[in-house]
This record gives sequence, structure tokens and C-alpha cells, in this order.
Amino acid sequence: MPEQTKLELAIRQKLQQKKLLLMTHIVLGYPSFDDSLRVVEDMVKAGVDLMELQIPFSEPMADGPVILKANAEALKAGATVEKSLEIAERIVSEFDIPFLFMTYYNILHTYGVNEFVSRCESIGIQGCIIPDLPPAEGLDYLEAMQADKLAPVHIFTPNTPDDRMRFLSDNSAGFIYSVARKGVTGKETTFSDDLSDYLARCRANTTLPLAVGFGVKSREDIDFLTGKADIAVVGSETIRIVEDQGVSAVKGFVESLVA
Amino acid sequence: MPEQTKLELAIRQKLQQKKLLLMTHIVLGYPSFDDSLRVVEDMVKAGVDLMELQIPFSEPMADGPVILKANAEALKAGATVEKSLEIAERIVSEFDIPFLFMTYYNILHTYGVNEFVSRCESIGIQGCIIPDLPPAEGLDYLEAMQADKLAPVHIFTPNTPDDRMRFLSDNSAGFIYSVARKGVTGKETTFSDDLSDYLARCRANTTLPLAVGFGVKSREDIDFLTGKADIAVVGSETIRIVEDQGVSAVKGFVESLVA
Amino acid sequence: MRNSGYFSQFGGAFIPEILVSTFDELESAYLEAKDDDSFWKEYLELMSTYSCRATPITRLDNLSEQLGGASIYAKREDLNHTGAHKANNVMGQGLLTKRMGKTRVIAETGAGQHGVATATMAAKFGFDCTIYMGAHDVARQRPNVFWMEQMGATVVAVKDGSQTLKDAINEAFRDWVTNMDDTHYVLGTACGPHPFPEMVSWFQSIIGTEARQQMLDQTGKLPSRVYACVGGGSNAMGIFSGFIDDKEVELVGVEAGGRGRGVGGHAARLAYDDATIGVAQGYKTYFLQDKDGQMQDTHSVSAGLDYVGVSPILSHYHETRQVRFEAATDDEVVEAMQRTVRHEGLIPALESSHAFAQAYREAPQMSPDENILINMSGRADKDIFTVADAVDDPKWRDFIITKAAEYQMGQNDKKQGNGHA
Amino acid sequence: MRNSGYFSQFGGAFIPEILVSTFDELESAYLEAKDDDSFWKEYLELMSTYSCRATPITRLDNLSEQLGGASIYAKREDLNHTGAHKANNVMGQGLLTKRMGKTRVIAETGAGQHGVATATMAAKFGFDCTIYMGAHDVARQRPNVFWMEQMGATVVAVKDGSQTLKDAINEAFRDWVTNMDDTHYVLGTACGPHPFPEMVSWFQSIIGTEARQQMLDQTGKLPSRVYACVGGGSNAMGIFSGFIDDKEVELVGVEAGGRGRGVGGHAARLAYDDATIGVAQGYKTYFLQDKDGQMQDTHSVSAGLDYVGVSPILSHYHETRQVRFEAATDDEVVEAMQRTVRHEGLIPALESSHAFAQAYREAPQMSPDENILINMSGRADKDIFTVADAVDDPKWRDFIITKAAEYQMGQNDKKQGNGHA
Ligand SMILES: Cc1ncc(COP(=O)(O)O)c(C=O)c1O
Ligand SMILES: Cc1ncc(COP(=O)(O)O)c(C=O)c1O
Repeated sequence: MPEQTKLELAIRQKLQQKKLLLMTHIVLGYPSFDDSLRVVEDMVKAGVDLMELQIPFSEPMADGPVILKANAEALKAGATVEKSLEIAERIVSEFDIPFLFMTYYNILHTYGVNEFVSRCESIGIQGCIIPDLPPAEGLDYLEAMQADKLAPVHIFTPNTPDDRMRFLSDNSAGFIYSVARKGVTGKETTFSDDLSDYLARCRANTTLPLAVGFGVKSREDIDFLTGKADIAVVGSETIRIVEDQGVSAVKGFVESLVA
Repeated sequence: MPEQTKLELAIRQKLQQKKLLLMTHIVLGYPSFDDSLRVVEDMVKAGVDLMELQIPFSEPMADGPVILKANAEALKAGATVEKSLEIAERIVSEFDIPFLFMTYYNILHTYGVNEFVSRCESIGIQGCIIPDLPPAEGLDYLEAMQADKLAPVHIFTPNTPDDRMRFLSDNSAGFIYSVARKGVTGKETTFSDDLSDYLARCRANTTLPLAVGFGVKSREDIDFLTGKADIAVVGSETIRIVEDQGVSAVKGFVESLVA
Repeated sequence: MRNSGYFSQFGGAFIPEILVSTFDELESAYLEAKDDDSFWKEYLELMSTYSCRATPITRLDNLSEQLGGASIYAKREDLNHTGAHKANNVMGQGLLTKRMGKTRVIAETGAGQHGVATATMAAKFGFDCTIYMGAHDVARQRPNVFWMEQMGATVVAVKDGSQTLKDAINEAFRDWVTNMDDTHYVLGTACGPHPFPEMVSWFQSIIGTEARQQMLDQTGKLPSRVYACVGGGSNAMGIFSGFIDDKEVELVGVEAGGRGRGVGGHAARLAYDDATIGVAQGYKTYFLQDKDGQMQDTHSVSAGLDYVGVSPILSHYHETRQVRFEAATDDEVVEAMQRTVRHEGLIPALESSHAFAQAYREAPQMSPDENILINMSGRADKDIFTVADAVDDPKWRDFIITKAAEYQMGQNDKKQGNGHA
Repeated sequence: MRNSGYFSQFGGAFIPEILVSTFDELESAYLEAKDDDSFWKEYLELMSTYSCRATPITRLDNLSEQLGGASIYAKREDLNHTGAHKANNVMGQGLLTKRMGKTRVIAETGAGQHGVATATMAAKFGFDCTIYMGAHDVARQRPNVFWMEQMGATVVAVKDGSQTLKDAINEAFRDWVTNMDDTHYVLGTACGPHPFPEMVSWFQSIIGTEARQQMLDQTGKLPSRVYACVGGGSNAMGIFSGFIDDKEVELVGVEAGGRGRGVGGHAARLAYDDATIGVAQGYKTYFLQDKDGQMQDTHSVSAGLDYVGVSPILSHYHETRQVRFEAATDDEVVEAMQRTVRHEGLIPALESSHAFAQAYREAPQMSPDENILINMSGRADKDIFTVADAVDDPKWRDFIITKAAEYQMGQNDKKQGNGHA
């Protein structure tokens, strides 16, 4: 991925103003497409810098219980890929921050990888996170993304050796998504010295901006990450808040993080 | 069994007066010892010539459902071997026909074979039918019976070959108990030509009087046997009558047979 | 005058006269088969293609280590087709039935294991089949009844006496005395009139013959002790027969200690002092009987050991001291079963678990270079109703209650004419 | 860039990044084991002492005659310890787990067969064990859950998605991505990311290797056709692997036809036209999915075949036409099971009965000097709840209702402080 993508540019520009950006995550169609729209609006108003829009899939193997359930409920409520793409198009046109798709490979495979990537491009989606698609399995995808100058984001984990990090980085664009611990989304992470060492290792193995996710959910977590990463990712926690306190509570939560 | 027993003598005497004697069967202690006494009295009054008194046993393998149940009920009501012997003693002393014990070998074995036979002798019982004791297993028993001049009665069946009949006859006294068909007590028998042939074969293989049992229950059966056998045995049918119509009905039934 | 089938004072054939020629025929057929090498060859062939003989011996690695002392091995009769050693006897008698030209088999069953084995054999050989089973046992052991019926057998619930195994045996004899011409009675254990104890032991000797060779092959020597549970005695006779001439091998028969000593609470005829010598069900042996010779109620957590009598050959070995008899109580047995499941992944039948319990008690006192061998006569997974009750599993009870509610709903649905999706 | 484990276009390893090094480790361990003759020797030794390999082949004498045409043989995987071919895979992966120095295993299970096998292996090897099972299946398959728990396994009821097998697989992966350091995921069939399809097939190839030799030994020639049911595909891969190079042997995979064609009513991915190529659960194959790629509900009377995907190697053989795929409907399957029980005394699992159903359909059209071989992948006696429902036995329902009433009474007794006698 030699060229700098629009996504990376946008991130680097924002980083001029803020030391740590905030990326949030929603599942399209959960609890409904109207709610998705409203949550995005609230998040953007509250100051979120970029967002992952997850297209629901029936077998989200890398997701924990919260996102898993959101996927299932969205599908039960009638979410389809086409509807997800349409709402994404509307979101992208209405709100002026970078958006990425997060979904599983079968969604792309079934849609047609090239067609899916073209559609991203035409919608204005700037990158994709496909957690069950290692570069070795995703040559078509990588080529299509590169052709359209979109950002394929790959994941670093505490289990990833240095050479594999470099390999992943070479196949990525936009930023690197670094997971703070083992396990699925939505579980506790201890923000510790070990984590600092790990993040330093991530930094050493990529020149791309570094996003850190899995378990970020408070002002303290954000403070901890400041200086060690470029983007803090808040995933399950916002969905948990929608679930527990309703769509309207999201704004306050996000504001508490960026305050 | 060289010597003629008291039992055989008594039978032969009665046969001077009647062409076919009648032997009935009761289970001691069923439904109660008092009832046993009363049934014996009724039967003797009705003209029965000799009787089998069954000492109840928990595993009456050669008996059919009716007698089986009578055994079980007698035991449940508290029948013991001692009580059976005592009631037998009373019966023998009060009624002037020959009585035999019918029981299974374990009763003798547990009591002591010699002791049991002596007790029969002292009570005045004239013979025993032990359906699970073939001569080969009952040497002690045969010796003790012979010593006390009591009659060990053995059984002929349609399956018994001629030589075995002769062997059984040689080890018997009093009479031979010939079963009219395969199976356990209390089931239907067809009184037919086959049966006549079989009874002729029985006759040819023993010089002892011939009793025929299993399934005799009507005046017609009695008529059929007259001339072919010396004793008709009515077993389960009287017990069935006690069960269905009560103790008091037995007399009428027996009278209908001897009429 | 024939007087055969005695082992010291035990055994004999106390049979109704009508069965005498049937037993003569059976004895001849058995003796001829025994003399005919091709019969045993055919038997071995059948057992190795229809069941999976030779069954292996398995070392209990974890428990040998945990308990210390002797190394523990199990002879895996649980791997037999139909799940127990009962298959050995039943298939052998099936071949004999064919040889005698009979077309129908009958059998008694207690737990249902022998009934299932016989029904299976009948399906395989194309015989008609009737199984006698105490009404109590029919009610308790529906899974086995279900399979017998699926195999085409008629299962008769015997409502006489204590409605358990001994009553089923009596009833089978009652059938036999009527239908001996075309029917063979497949007695399920090494009891009953001669030649059954000897004949059943012969078929079961396949266990001991294999096991002795396997111990030599796998450990280089004979085991110090061999354990088997004792119901009627067939699995014990089967494995003991392989070692009976080996003076250095101690044979241990383990009976059902139930709730402990005292008539009515157990089924230990030889290990406890509650049994006396008697004659019933056609043979002479130790029975749990009262002073009059009436058979008494017995109790065991395992239906297969819950029987008043015991093989006359084992009574003989008891007198000659060739076999030592012990008893394991219900509690010890359930514990031994759970331990074996938990630490070895083996599921011994509750019957077999008696042998395991005794072995676990003795192994720690033995030397680490000794080996002991347990006959794992069967597997417990078919007895889940009994086992779940024995271990008192509340989730199982909830499951059954829920299932019952579904069935009751379903019946209502059907009454209303709705099928289920 | 590694890109391995493909069979034509099928297979691959579509795994979360966090598992990449775990899969690398697994692949290396597998390849080393495969190169190391002593590993396979140890495996054979284990299978012949802990289970009863070689399992026999049995000629179905009665049905061969009744149906006319080809002689029918069955490979008896039902005789394995724990009652199915699943044991082969699980014991092999157990040895591999030990080799990798891991101390905990996890597994998914549908019917419970693979869960029981894994829990058994864990008890034997001394591993901690967690089994993931759809909540629906936990409710339906309590007997298997009971045994898993007795073995010491933790059974987790998965309440996500359709609450069946595929959801259990997802959940097992979620455990694995957290605990990969000490944990091996014992996948139960020839599916999932590379190297699972290949590795599971390797362990199961023990079936085909044995069966080929046994057919030659017992019949003097190769069978004309070999039948196996296809859930994930492991038993089919196991037996087919023995004959895949024999051009004259036709291989027939039989899928769950359920209630017949049409998405949602069956689980036939290759025999019917309702599946399309997709990627899920870490691999690429035919899936029963909608136009968006969302997995669809499947249906089969047999829980073990009720799965959305199928082994990528079988998808490959489907394309190369090395295997012919057929489907048998629920009704045909229950009929085939009952016929096998009734006439052969064999109790094939409902899964295995799919293969029997297809063989019975084809045998009469074949020549009497041809032989056919069915892989009898497991026995049904543990699935009595399912089978009794499948054959709709009213006595079974009555039994459960009575048993439930007893439990409810017993609970009242206990509440009142009375023990039971
Ligand atoms: C598994 C098992 N073991 C043992 C027995 C006891 O019988 P025997 O003493 O004849 O081996 C039974 C009887 O049902 C049984 O099923
Ligand atoms: C007895 C039996 N056969 C077959 C299967 C299907 O699995 P596979 O296709 O992997 O052999 C199962 C799965 O549980 C099973 O239990």
C-alpha cells in the first residue's frame, strides 16, 4: 500500500488539532436504521472523529456478546446488505467525518468483492475492517481497495510477532487497528505497563496511525492512551449504552469521553 | 419301590367301587388356613377320593398363574411351613381319605429331607409330589420315603419316552401323575385321540394306578378319562372357583363332577 | 440314573419332568458343540465380525497413579455390541439354537441388558423372540424395553411375585414347558439347571482367554488379582476361567452390598452370612432365603446384581476358596463409577462398578510392580435413568419434567388435530 | 504470504488475526506429527487399547437377502468407545494437544456426540474441558450433557443465534481467541479453517484404511460402492479416504434431506441446489445461506447432520465428481433405522441411517456379486429421546410422564424432609 489514502490524510490532519482521536462503532440497523442514523448524528455532534459502521452478519465470530446480539437483532428486524449500504450512503453524505465499514468476509464474497469495494467508493466509505480476512486470503480485496484508494485496515494483536506486524502494515492503509488484549470485543481490558510495552511495539512496526480498541470505555482509558496511540476506539460500550439506557444516552456518554 | 404302599392299597380298594377316582388340589393357607380347612371339608363331603395339599413356596416354577397366585397370597398372609404342617395334621386326623403333599424341593431341603419325610409319616400324609425333583436329584428323598413306606409320586408327560416312564415308575409308589399336555397347571387341554394314545402309552409303562391332571374341569373331561385312567385330578379349577365365587362354591362344583 | 452338573454339592438340574428331554437335547447339543472345533471357530468369527472381539484391555493410567500401589487394568466388555458381556453368551446360544433347529428364543431379563442382547441376537438370526421382564423392571427400564420392541421382540411384563428378575425366570420356564419343541430358553447367566451354568461359563470364557493373553502381551506377566462383579456370575466365570489354574492369581468376586448386611438390604450371597444353601429355579446354590426356604427380597442399586441366587460354580469356588468374595455397598459403587468416569473417561455399568470399587479399595495396599485386572462387564450409558437417580442429578429431573410437559402438550395438540412442526 | 489448505477453490483459513499464530503452531504440530511415524503408532496403540480398533465390518445377512442385489456390509464405528467415529478424531487431537503442551481443550457439539467424545478424551488425558453447545441442543440432549458433566467438563449453553451447532462453533472460537495460550480447540468435523479439514480427515482415515483391507480380506475384492452420511463430513472423509484412489469404487455421500428440498427444510448442501459458495466459520465451502450471505436455518431429524456448511474437501470432491452426493429425507431415514434394528440387530445412529437409507435404495438394482459398504458412523442407543420421538412411541411418552410425576412427588417428599427408601 504505497500511496497515502484519503483516510490517513484526514486522520493526520485531525491529529494536528487533537492528540488522540476518538472512533466509535455502531451496528447498522440496530435497533433500527432510524436509530442508527440518530446515534451517528449524536456521536458526530458529541465530537467523534471517525466511525465504524458494521454491516450485520449472522456469524460474527470475532465479536463478543454485545455486538453479537446487535448483529442478530438487526437481522431479525430485517436488516439486509442493501439497506445497510443505503443508510451508509445517507450517513456519509450527511456527516463530515470519515466512515469505515466493518463486516465479515462473506458479506463481501456474496456481494462480489469488486462490486462491494466499488460501492464503498461510490458511497464515500473510506476504509474497511474485515476481521476474518487475513491478507493471505484477501488478495482480490486488497487489489480492489488499492485500485479505489480505499483503506484496508488490519489488526495487530498482542500475539502478533514483529515480522507479522510489518507484513500486516504493508498490506494496510488508513491506520492500524491494534487490539489491546486477547479475546472478543466487549470484555474488560487492564490498561497497564504491559499494554504500554505492547503499544510501543505496535508503533515500532508501522508508520500508519495507530488505533487502539477492545475495552475502551472511560475518560481514564482515554487519558491512558493519550500519547501512546492516535485513535481510541469505543466499540461495545456505546452499544451497551443503547441497550441499557436507550439511544438518547449515547451523546452524553461520548461527550464524557471527549470532555 | 418294590412294596405296595398304603396309598396304592387305598386307591386300589376305592377303584373296586368306582371306575374313576377324583383327586383335588388346594394350596394350604390360601386364602387362609381356616378356609383351607373348610374347602377340604366341603370337598370330602362332596365325594373327593384323595387330595393334594400344596405347601406354598415362593418360586412355584411348574405352576400356572392361578396356583402361582395362590402360593404368593398364602405366603403374604403369613403361611409358614410349620403352620402348613400343623393344618395338614389336623386335616388328616379329621378326614378319612388319603392326603398327599405337593410342594417344591426347597421346602424339603430346608426342613431337612429326612425330617420332612418323618413328619409326613407322623402326620399321616401318604405321599408327596415334588415337581422339581427328578429321581436323579432325589436319592435321599426316595430312600427316606421308602423307609417310611410313603409314596413318592412322579410325573409322566407327553414328552417322556417309554424308557424314562419305566424308570420313573420304578422310582414311584402310590400312583403315577400323568400330565395331559405340555405347559404349566391351569391351562386348557384338548381331550382328544392323541390324548388317548398317550394315556395308553402311560398305562403300558407302569403298573401303578394312573392319575391324569392338567386341565380337568368338567363332567365331560371326567367322562372322557373314565376307562383310560384311574384318577382324575382337578387342580387349578377349584382354586379359580374359590377366587371367583368364594370358598362356598367349591362344594357345588365338585359335586357336579362326581354326580 | 443321570446325576450331572455338580460342582461339589452345588448345581444339578431340578427341573419339571416335562423339560427332561429338552434338557437332554440341550446337553447333547452343547457337548457336541464343545467337541466340535468348527463350532468355536464359528463363534469366534461371529464375535469378531458382529461384535468387536477381542475386546481390549485398557490401563487406567490416572487412577493407578492417584491411588498408588498396583497398576489397574480393565477388560473392556463394555465395548461389545449391545454394551456388555451378555452378548458373548447370547450369540453362543444363538448358534446352538440354530444347530438344534429351533426357531424361537425366550429369555428373562432384569435390568434389560440380557433382554436387549437376546432380542438383538434374535433379530440377527431371524428367530421369534419373547422376553420376560418383571413388571417393576419394565416400568424402570423403558429404554431397554423400547429397543427390544424395536428389534421385534415381544416383551412380557411379569406381574407375579416381586415382579423382578427371579419372577421373570420362573415365567420363562413356564413358557418353555409349553413351547419346548420349537423354543430355546436363552438363560442369561451362569445359573439355572445343568447345563446352563457350565454352558454359559463356556461362552463367557472367551473373556478370560483373551484377557490372560493380553495381560501377558501388554505387561509381560499375569495380574496379581482379578476382580469381577457377581450377579448370576457369568461375567465373573468368564474372566476367572482364564486364570483359575494360575495359582499366583487371586480371584475376587464382588457382590452387591446394597445398603449393607442384613436380609433384604443387599444381594450378597457369598460375601455376607445371610444366604443359605437351597434349591430353586432349577439348581442348588446359596440363596437369600428365610428359614422355610422362601426366597427373600434383595436390594442393589444395580438391577443386574439384584438376584437371590448365584452360580453354583462360584458357590463351589467359594467353598474351595479358589475365589474370594467381597461386597461393595451402593454408595461405594456410585462413588467408584463417578471416579472412573471423571478420571478415565470410562463409564462402567453400575454392576461393573462393584468390581471397580473393590479394586480401588485394595490397589493402594499393593506393590507398584503388581498389576490388577478388573472385568468391566458393561457400560452405563444406557442406564442413564438409574445412574442419574443414583447420583441424584437435579438437572436430569428438570429435563424429564420438562420433557413430560412437552409430551402432555403434544398429546393435547394431537387431540386438536395439529401436527408438530 | 501463506495461502494454504485449499482443495480447488474450497477451504482456506479465514481467521481473526489474533489466532494466526495459534493456527501456525497447530499446523506445524500437525505436520510434524504427520511426519513422525511414532505419532501414528502411538495413535493406533491408543485406539486399539482405549477404543476397540480395528472396528469390524459386519455383513448384513438378512437385509442383503431381503433386498436382493448387492451384498451389504457395514463398517462398525458404532462399536468405538463413546459410540461413534467421533472418538477417532478426538483421541488424535488429544495426542496433539499433549504434544503442544496445552492443558485445556474446548469443543463445540450439536447432538452431543462430539462433546461426549471430547469430554471423555479430556478425562483420559487430564485436560480441563469446556464444551459449547447450543441452548436448544442442551435442552434436547440432556443425556449427553449429563455424561459430559460427569466427565468433569463444563458445558456452556450458547444462547446466541439459532442456539445450535454453528452458534456453538462461533462461541468456541470466541473462547479460543481469549485462551489460545493453554487451550486447544478440538473441532469435531472436517470443517473449519485449515488445517482442521485435513487434520480431522487424517485422523478419520483410520476408518478407510481398515475398511479397505477388511473388504479385501473378507470378500476378496473391493466394494462397488461406499456410502457415508455427511454432516460436517468427517466420517465420510474417513471412509472415503481408503478408496479415493480406487477408480472402480463409487463413493456416495448422503446428506440430510430433512423434509425435502427448499431452504430451511433440510441440510443438504451438495445434493440439493439450495446452497451456494460462501465463507463462514473460518473456511470457504458450500453454505445454506441467503442472497446476502446470511446463514439460514437447517433441519434434520439427526442433530449431527443439521449444519449449514460442509467439509471443503467434500465440496472439492463434489466438483471433481469423485464423490456422488445424495440426500435422504427424515422419513426414509427413520424407516431405514427401524429396518436395520429389526432385521440385523444393529442400531445405527440417525446420522448413520442416512447412509443406510441410500444403500437400501440402491442395493436391489445391483448385481448379486457386487458388495457395498456402509459406514455405520455411530449407534443410536444414546439418542433414545430423539429416536423415540422419531418413531413416535406412545409407551415412551407414558414412561417419561410417569417418571416426571415420580420426580415431582420426590421433590415434595424432600421438601417435607423425607428421604426415599
Ligand atoms: C453389565 C452387567 N454386568 C454384570 C451383570 C451381572 O450378571 P453376571 O453376574 O451374570 O455377569 C449384568 C446383568 O445384567 C450386567 O448387565
Ligand atoms: C454418529 C454420527 N455420525 C455422523 C455425524 C456427522 O458428522 P460428520 O459428517 O463429521 O461425520 C455425527 C455428528 O455428530 C454423528 O454423531
